Amino acid sequence: MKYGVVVFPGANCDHDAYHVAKHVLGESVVYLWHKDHDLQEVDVVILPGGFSYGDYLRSGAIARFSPIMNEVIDFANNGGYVLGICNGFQVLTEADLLPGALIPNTSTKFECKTVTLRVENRETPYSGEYEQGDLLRMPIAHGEGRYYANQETLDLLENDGRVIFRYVDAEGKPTMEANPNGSLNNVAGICNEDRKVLGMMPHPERACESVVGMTDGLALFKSLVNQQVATV
Amino acid sequence: MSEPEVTLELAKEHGLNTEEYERILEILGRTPNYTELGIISVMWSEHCSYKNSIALLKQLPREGENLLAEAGEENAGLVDIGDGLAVAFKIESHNHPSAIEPYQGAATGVGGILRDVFSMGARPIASLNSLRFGPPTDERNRYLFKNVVKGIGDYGNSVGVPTVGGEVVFDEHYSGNPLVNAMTVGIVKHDNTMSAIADGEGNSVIIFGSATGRDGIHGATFASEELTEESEERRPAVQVGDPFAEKSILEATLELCRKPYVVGIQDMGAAGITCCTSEMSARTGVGMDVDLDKVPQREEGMIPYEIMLSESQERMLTVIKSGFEDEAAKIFEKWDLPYSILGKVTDTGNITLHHNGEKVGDVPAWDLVLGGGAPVYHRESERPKYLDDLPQYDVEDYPEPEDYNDAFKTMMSHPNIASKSWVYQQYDHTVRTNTVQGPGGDAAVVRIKGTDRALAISVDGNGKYVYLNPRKGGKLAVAESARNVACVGGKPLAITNCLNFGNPYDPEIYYQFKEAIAGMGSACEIFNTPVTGGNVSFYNESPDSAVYPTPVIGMVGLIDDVNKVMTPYFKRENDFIMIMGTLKGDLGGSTYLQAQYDTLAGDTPDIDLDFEQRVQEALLDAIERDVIHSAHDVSDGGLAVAVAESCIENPDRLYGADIH
Amino acid sequence: MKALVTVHYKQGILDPQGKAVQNALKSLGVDGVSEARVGRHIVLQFPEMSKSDAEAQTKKACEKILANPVIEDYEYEMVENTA
Amino acid sequence: MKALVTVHYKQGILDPQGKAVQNALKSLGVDGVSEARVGRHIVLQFPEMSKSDAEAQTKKACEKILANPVIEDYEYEMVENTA
Repeated sequence: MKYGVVVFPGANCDHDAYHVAKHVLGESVVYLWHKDHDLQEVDVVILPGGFSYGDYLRSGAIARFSPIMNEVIDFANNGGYVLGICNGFQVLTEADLLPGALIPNTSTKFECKTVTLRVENRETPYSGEYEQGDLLRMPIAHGEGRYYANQETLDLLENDGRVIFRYVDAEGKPTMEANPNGSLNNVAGICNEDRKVLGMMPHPERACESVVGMTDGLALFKSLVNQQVATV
Repeated sequence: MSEPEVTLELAKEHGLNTEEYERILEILGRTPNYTELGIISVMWSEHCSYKNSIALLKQLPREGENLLAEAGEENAGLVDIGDGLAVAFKIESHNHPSAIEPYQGAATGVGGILRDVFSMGARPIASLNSLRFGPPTDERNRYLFKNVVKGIGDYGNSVGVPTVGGEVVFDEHYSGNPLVNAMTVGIVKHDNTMSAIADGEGNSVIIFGSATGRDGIHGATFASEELTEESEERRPAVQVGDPFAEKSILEATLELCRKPYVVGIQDMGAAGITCCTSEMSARTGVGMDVDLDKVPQREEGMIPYEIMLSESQERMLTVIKSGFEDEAAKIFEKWDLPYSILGKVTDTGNITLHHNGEKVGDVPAWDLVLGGGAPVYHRESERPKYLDDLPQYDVEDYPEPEDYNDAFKTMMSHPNIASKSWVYQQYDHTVRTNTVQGPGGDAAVVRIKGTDRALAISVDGNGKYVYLNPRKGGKLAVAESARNVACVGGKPLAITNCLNFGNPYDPEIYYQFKEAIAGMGSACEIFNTPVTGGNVSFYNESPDSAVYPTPVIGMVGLIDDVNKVMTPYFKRENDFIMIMGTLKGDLGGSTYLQAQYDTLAGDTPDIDLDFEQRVQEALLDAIERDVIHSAHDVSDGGLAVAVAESCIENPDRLYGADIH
Repeated sequence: MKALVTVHYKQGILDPQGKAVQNALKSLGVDGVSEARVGRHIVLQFPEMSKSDAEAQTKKACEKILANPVIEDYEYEMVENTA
Repeated sequence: MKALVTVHYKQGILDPQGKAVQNALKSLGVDGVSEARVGRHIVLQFPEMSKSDAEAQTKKACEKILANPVIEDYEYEMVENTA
């Protein structure tokens, strides 16, 4: 399985995603430079976290228009796997590959801490290795992570099982206190209709090795591998 | 704008004294023009020349078998850590700009120290900071505190270097004079290290990064003056940071450092182009011929004086072998970075400047720089009178508290002891997936990918102890840093330091400075942690108050096995709790007296450095043999606070402790 | 010719910055403010362009990037350059 | 009565956001923009207040908190509430 990690100027987590794919999962992985137009036949495109283009104006607003995004949008619209993490999720919403928007946290401050997520739907290429309702511990690090969508979109996402991860407390309840940024319905990660495009604010790539104290993110990447995903 | 006529009066306005002005006339053999006066005055300012401190700094131990760069020779210290790798690290202060504009002052402080590290060819892997403010009960102090933290977070998070540790201290002696010290640690393979030199006649001098504006002019001299009403209206001189540009410069610089055609690189900090051109040339005795028309400018009509003194952020100067300019340009274009060839390296030893086709400056590089012709002074020092009438304390005057729980709560809620999570939750401390132990512990631990080792990093200072007894305070600052590194299982390697003091021309302040350095030096000898460089920040005072004399120590230690990192919290019921070292019940200068009785009294606690070294070695041995589950340093607040922290910091559950 | 563009959250979207400003104003003794809303103000300079061309470009900029239609409304005003 | 306050960096101070927007517009085919500057737009509602009182409070708000005098300039406009 071949991963492609997009590098926008200002992206910071491209190294981290590359490290997990190559050294932890042992998969083949390439960097995809934002000025190129070639996705190098990858099976999965990862839009990493960071501050693409300095996140000026709105997070991901400018990255959305970089050359490579044309190919990423076509790739996604033709059933390709695209994983947007943190700033990558923001780019996906700006590119209309996922509905809604990520706006500044209600605390008006940057939030970096470990949160608990609940697996809402394991019937996706990204969550097959989890059990329904699993509680995962993962780090977040963002200033604009509040998920917003109008009521109609929100209902659609909930009813169609497209909310994949939700912020919850230690007992698994989606409370206000467990919500680090004010996201509606404590939404932490959603997918598109065909479940192939996932956007999430928490960082699974920072929770893949015991040496950094968290491993709950590994199963997400393993789910993709075990899908025996290989574009024909 | 016609340039003012250069007189002694104008020289004095630039912070030069009569002797220094006469030296300039002697060196040039003529009166300097306005641009030349500006250049020399900024290079001979305290901030760039260290003229009132270098003589004493040289007494600190600066050699060590694993030091790869002489202290002060390069942009940052460089220490070998085996596996063909080296650690580049340094700490710098941005106190004065942060007092005027806290958000941008702190942000540009982070930007500057990051550039010092990556211009050595090292990939920054961790940042820390040491902050001091007046009490948070005062509205202005809260404004400074809130915006300094946000500035550090916004800049560091955007650039993608994790902020993994640090300290925050509140004391009324820092009201109006906040201390903002930023530290960065980077890793570099030995054969990728880069020096800050110019060499090879005819090679090209290239500037790359953001355009040059009028921001921060007199930044260097401004940092060398007390904050007076008059410095208030210099405010437009505040520098604004662009972390997005910095990230592109970081990646472009690291790519450049791997190319054989790069002679040297230096980042633009205080005094901008002036400092880079003169320091890079003086190190090898060459000269530079520079055309200021080629400098990318952000504002119209800038005169040579402004171009040479501008402290616009996110700019670098590099010397590229002639014929390879296009190769280097490919890298700048890849990262969308403006660049421009300013001129050539010459063998004259002088910096010659041209503007609109005219020669506008010609000054010898060597005479400008620290370690060259810049003045060196041995200031007069005199034991401060306050040391003789310090209130001593008698234990009887402070009866045991009737309600221990009440006293305990007062201690735990004191701003200098209470949790700092409000601060470090605004810093991204997990990016780069190397953080084994983040903020809140004794020291930060960051793994080194590709090896099974890790770095232990801590940053510590204690102004109160140095105020009460400068020499003992200097020893304690280094000892505390080493103890913190040992608590996580790290073997102390080397230190950097940021010396935050008042006005060096006051003999009593200079006594504090001299004694603190002597204390630091003796501790560095014992712990075998040479000083790899750092920063001196004088004039941390304003008309109505002066800061405590505050040396801040940044220490790096090595952990050979990343699976043997120690943490400060209890892990199993019925484990024994043990004290290593002796408890002397010494309340001198303690947080207890300050929190309970709002009193500063007594002398700084004694420290037997040999004994301290043996305690730390025993601790490292215990960690190595897997016989202990946790280790925590007893510092502010003493034993009670240390045990409490060990009980509450385990992320999985709370513990109690039964102490006899 | 220059364009003055203002971008604000749509009605109904919580504006924490606006709330923070409102609370701060109260504590600083500024009275009578029932609501504060914080948005972006963008100035675009079109040195050699007719009003209509500049306006067309401004509209295009707003729709393409300056405002996110999911959460924001925008307004703009074309102004002669006085200086 | 409402106050429309705009806050921008002073002339000569680097505006990284403005620079980024200007580059983005070029790459999006929005032409003719010689310079873009990004600042804040703040709307303060003064439901029961005369124009002069509201203006006095607005001025006080700008000087105390809405603009940072060190690096920013502000302007404001008082507008009748149409709705």
